[in-house]
Amino acid sequence: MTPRQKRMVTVAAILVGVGIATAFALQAFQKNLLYYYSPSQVKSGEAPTSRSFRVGGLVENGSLKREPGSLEVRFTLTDFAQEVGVSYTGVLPDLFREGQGVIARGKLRDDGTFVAEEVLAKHDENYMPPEVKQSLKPHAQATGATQAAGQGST
Amino acid sequence: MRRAAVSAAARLVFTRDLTLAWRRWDEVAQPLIFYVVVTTLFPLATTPDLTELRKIAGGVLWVAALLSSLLALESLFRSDVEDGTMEQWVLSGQPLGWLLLAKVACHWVLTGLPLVVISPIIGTALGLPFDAWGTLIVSLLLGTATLSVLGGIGAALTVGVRRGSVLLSLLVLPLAMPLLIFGSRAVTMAMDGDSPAGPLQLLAAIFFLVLSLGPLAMSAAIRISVES
Amino acid sequence: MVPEGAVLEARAINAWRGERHILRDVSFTVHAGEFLKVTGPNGVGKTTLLRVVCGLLPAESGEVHWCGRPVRGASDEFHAQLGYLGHPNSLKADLTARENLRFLAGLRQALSDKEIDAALDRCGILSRGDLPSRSLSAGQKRRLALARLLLAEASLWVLDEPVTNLDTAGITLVEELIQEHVQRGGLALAAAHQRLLDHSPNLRRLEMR
Amino acid sequence: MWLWIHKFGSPPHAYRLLGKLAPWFGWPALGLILLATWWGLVKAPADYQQGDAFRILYVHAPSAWMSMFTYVVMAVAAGIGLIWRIKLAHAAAAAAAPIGAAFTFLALVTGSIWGKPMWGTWWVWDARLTSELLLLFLYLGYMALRASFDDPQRADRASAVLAIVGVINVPIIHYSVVWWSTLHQAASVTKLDKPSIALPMLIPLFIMIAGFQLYFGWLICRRLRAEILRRERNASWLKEAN
Amino acid sequence: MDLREFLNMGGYAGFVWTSYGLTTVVLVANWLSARRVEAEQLESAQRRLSDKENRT
Repeated sequence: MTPRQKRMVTVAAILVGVGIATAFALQAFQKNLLYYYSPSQVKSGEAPTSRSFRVGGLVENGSLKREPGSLEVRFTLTDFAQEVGVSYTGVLPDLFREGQGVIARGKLRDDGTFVAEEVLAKHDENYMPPEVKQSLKPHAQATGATQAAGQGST
Repeated sequence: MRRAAVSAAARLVFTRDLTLAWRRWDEVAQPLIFYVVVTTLFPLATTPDLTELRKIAGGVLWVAALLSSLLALESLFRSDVEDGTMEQWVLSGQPLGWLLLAKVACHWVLTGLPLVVISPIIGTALGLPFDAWGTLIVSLLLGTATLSVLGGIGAALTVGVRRGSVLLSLLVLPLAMPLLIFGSRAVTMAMDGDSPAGPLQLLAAIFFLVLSLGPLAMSAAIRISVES
Repeated sequence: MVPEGAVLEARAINAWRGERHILRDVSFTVHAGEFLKVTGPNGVGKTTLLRVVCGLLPAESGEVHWCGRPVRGASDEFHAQLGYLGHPNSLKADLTARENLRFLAGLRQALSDKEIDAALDRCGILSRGDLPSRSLSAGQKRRLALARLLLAEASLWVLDEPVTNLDTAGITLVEELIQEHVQRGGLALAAAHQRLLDHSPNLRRLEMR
Repeated sequence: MWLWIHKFGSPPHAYRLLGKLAPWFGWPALGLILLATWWGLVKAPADYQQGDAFRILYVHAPSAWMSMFTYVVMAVAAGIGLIWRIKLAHAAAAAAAPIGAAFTFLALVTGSIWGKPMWGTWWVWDARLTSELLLLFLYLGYMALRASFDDPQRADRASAVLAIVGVINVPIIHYSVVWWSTLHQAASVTKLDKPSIALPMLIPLFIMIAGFQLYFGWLICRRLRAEILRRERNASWLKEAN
Repeated sequence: MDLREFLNMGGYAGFVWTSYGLTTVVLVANWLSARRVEAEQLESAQRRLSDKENRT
């Protein structure tokens, strides 16, 4: 082999290696690398039952109930297809409100209620003053819905 | 002239290191003993309860593997640089990257592979179910091999440096963190009955990326290290 | 084996070691069949010059040309023609003399056992061939390194203090080897502060101050 | 062009030029940062979800942006230095590292302070945060490696190799929020379609980023001058320079 | 605008002001250290230069 051919072989080997790496990476991104499960996945039994995991979804409007005399709250998480009842004892983050996307970490109880040990509020990448938000309301809710549905299945 | 082919040269490097290791087997065994000792520390320090232990088993095996690989890497190039062998390699007219890759491959066979072989047994002692053996082995195979190359870059950079071993961990550990994350995630997912394909594919992606670009970085680093 | 009209040229090389400007505009030319001896007191930069020529050290400015082409960018081809004997003998203490040659000189050429034995014999250490190199004396180790240089079949020899640790017989051996190499049309470049081939007709000197 | 690079690459010329350049970065940077601070804290309206806490955005996002920007600058400078053997490029990489580490630290800490009231946690081990933490370690490793060599030229090239190897982390940080659905929100400004920040909130963010960039430019000028001095200690041009 | 209301930051005073304060500290520290490093190098360069002149 001439030195020139030798160099070509080396370059080719590097390109093949990088190509294989890219192929694997692309495959992996289609797989379940999820940080959290959607309520639909919980209902269909995809989520683990024996250990704690994360559920993500929107807090359903009108579902938030506080137990009088304690810090316990109950609410329903939805991805507009299925919903999961969540119970949580503790201080909620400031962004927590109905219609808001949240991620809860905890365990599924036998009766299908999700007992959260921790509730984190996920805020979206949109920033705007309240007045603007008010005027956008119907539209914004529609996008919020598709977003939440999309989040579960990525 | 009968110039030796690159493959023949790489094979010579590989057999030379095997021969040397055979004559110094006690040094080669050290990382493996370290691995076993570190993993047995965890049940003593946390809890002997297997149901509790299995929750952290994946992480424990991976952290121990990472640390023991680092231990072995520190001396990877030292003697060859100090006795002048490495400058002869640089001047051999063979592509240095291939020679170094062969050396790292031999190093992996001597330190990474035994660790992979023994890890299911240690895993069982930590409560790892039989179902997760396959994932553990595959993830460690990919992970330790990647670590050998990554660590090779770090070792090549720090070979002529004061306090090289501390520096080596500072350089290699951040780069190795994705391995740790995906590797232990794969093991945990397999234990919980989920499909570990996602993290395993990411490990494979990192492995091939490091395998193809790592030798370039290693040879650049070695050329700098033989200057002194 | 030596390419037609082989010539090594160093053009205005400048090199620094840390804070010191060691090589200032060093230039020289060596043609096929010539031996250039670099002399000068300790610390004057002989080793630095040789390492820059080999490409082990980067020069601040200036270039090395081999057969009219700059070495940078085609270093593998240049190195295939280059045999370098540095301060360290580049030996593995745990390997035997034969193994040392096979594993190091073998990177360059495919070697038969006969060729290895011939090189050992030429350097006068054939009887030590199967001893681990740790048990050789300093002079024998240097002879082993010379055997490696012979097996490299290089056109250009770059030798840094080749006679260190050698007895008178050893020095004569080095002189003979260089003479033979140069008479075959090879090029040689050596740094030495001892007497070395001082009366050879092919000798040229580079005095460094 | 080459002549210009060569001329700029000569230490005395670069030294003087950087000295003249520095105030052109420094004063506008100060002005823009003060303006953006006032705008962001006082004039910009509160967010519909986060109220006034979103104002942390104006220090967090520019820091995070600069942490990656600086790394890319450092790696590119290191690459130029390694390939074309330009000493000034190595000096620039060396000058950028501590600045980048400071921005990374700032991004991590302000992000953490922001995360506590909004997400409900100081820290989560998600891809964005973890990879930003790795970036900090990379900066620290780079500086440690550089410090451990006695010979400045070897230090330059060895740390350049490390900087280039580590550059792979930058796209991972940037796309981590896209590739993995995590707690951290997606990028707001660099989306290809229209940015999802209301205009009155966006303007101060841009001003702040511009201010940070200029501030970075000013710091680089200063640190690069120091690097040049350190490397050219024996050169006689220094006499005329002051 | 009411100063107290402004300082209160809608109840997020602790978080907002800590962030901005910290940012200020880091930016100023960077500025000072850059100046200090440059001054140090200048001083040492001058010392070396005068040493050299004295010797010759």
